[in-house]
Amino acid sequence: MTSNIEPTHPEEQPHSREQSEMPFAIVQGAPYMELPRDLYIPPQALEVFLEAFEGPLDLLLYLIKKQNLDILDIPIARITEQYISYIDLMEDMQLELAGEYLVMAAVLAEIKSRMLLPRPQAEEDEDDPRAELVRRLQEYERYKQAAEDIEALPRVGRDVFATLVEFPDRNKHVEPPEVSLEALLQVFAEVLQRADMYSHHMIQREPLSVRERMTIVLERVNADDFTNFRELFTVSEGRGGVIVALLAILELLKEHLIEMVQNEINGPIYVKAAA
Amino acid sequence: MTETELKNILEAALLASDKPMSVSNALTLFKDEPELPEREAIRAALQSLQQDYEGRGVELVEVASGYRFQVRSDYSRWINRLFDERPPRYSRALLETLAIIAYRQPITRAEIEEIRGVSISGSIIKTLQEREWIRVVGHRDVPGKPELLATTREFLDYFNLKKLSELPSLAEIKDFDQLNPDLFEGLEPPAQAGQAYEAGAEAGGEYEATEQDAEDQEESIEAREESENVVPITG
Amino acid sequence: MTETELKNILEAALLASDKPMSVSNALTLFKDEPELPEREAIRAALQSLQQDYEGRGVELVEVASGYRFQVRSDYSRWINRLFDERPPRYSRALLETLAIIAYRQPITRAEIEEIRGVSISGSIIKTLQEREWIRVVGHRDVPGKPELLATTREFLDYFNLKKLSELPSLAEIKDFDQLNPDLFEGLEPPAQAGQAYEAGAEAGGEYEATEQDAEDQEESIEAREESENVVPITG
Repeated sequence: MTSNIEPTHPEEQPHSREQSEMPFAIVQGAPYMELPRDLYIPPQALEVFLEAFEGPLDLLLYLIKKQNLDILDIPIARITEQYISYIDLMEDMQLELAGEYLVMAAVLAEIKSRMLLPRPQAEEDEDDPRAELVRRLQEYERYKQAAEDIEALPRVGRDVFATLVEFPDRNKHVEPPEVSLEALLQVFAEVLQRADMYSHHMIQREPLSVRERMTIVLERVNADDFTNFRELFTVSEGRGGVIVALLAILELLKEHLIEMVQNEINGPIYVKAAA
Repeated sequence: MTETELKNILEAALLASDKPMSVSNALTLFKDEPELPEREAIRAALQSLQQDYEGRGVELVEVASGYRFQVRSDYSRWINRLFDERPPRYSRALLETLAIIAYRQPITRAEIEEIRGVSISGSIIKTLQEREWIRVVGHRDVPGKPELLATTREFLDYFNLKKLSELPSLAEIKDFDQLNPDLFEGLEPPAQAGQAYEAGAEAGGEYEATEQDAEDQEESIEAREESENVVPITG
Repeated sequence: MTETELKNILEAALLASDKPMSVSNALTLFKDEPELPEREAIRAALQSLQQDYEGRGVELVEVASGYRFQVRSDYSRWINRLFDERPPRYSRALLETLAIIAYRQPITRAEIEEIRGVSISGSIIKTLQEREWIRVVGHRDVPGKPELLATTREFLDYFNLKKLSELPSLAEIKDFDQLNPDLFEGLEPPAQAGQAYEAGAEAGGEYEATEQDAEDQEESIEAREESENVVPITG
């Protein structure tokens, strides 16, 4: 049932490059389009050889194609022995072998032993022990082909060149980030909480209007000239506005941000920013 | 804005841009204008540009993520000489992984490994993601919630494709039922495929498509349908 | 090689190249040809191309190191939109600093640092000043005369406030965790400002987001437009 090809026998003319247009391996810069014709592989090339395969399915496909066998009808015993010879050889060379190769060897051995068992004629099709392996091989082969098809597609930078025209007026201006008031307040709420946690001098709950007025007063006064105290009030703001202004001025005085002078009793009061 | 102006702006934008421009992208050019041009007007202008460039050195083509001007392939031989840098070569492992994702998306890494029969190095997935050719579109609803990978529009752009269904069609899976029972006579060409074996998880389990947008899904369905035309799935 | 071919090759090369091309550069394109085109033929082809592109979106100009296609300056307003970058976001430290200045003005940097519990980088103050949201209104009369910072009218304008006292009170802020929407009822504009913030962030990187589907993009363009009508940006 098997026609085992001895590993050291030269093979018939290999079925040339049916499986791949790509160089099989590159050894010292020289592409190898075919594998060595027999299983004798110089030790230094064996590693390259192993790397040339994308796993056990790839190696199996190679063995099948090389002998022009039909994938649907693999002479399992023969292929198994060839496969195992390769694996043994790689192990003899103490090359690190991916575990998947050994798993496949076991799978093949199992199929081979099941093939040897007698089966009732009727169940032959469904029960062919090779079915799953054949399915996987075909499945792998179609994607291997697809990879080659994709490799052959026109590609940007190799076959397709896009245009890139100069744009001298390009302005590098970047819009400043946008901020929502909500985000600002949210952040502030968290600051307050944090401040509460590790600070005992709480932020005083001063009405904002006083703070704002402090800023306005500071904007009005300067360190060189005196500003009339009266000018810091706007009567039209009413009583509330006047009080806020006064509080702001007192607060600024307290913080030594402004100075106040009155040259004579009941005379005009002047304000200037602290130097 | 006159038609000519619109056309000129689009022409300049397409020629100056380093990526394809969709009609929506084109609209953003006009976002400071009192009124946006109609999408129809933009389409018409693009068509008119396409005609203008017939027989010229470059052509306006549509790829997955929009329109781009590119050197007419008749002339790429000469243009190639402009660039010293050789385009990168990709390993077989990377291309096979990419092919499986392209044709079987969305798919998990474990499913790819099952098809290839070997484990996939993390660097391959990483390279594919860095090139923006693949992305995670969800998680399969199985233990461990593995990531589901799919190709992107950038992948299609890079390979000059408009949609997934433009990929070369997958080879047939031959019918094992037709297998010649005589193991030693099995060299004649296999009969036509009647029934194929179920292609793994192609018809696939459930998955949660968290990010994938509608159009992409449509594309992958198209691709799947096409592959289904070739490979009847039983199962 | 026909004149048209020569012209098309030059057109393709000029459009695909990222640097200007001299007549000598152009000659190298043909170095594998049986015979080189005459320099005169190349010049004539370039001139003819220049004429072809008159009144178009791009123009062929001669600069110091050769010829190049460039976007006609009439259209730079639109083409600039192509390169709009998504505005960066302000750091949390910056927002905190701004909020503290708003509520505690006039205030020195040291005082802000005391409240925040961490030091403030100079770049934050600088950014806020450049944005014209804060300014120096005086100096505190302590050793070192530190600057007193306060918010500006531009700050109020940006956040659509008439005066500072329209900001929620500290007591209200304390409960801000619950994010009581009533808080904003009295402050009509800020709610919209919030919208603008989000819309802006989304619309920002449109041209980058090639995978975003078309409708989304259209919407975000509209959103941005709307937000721009509502919120005057004075930055």
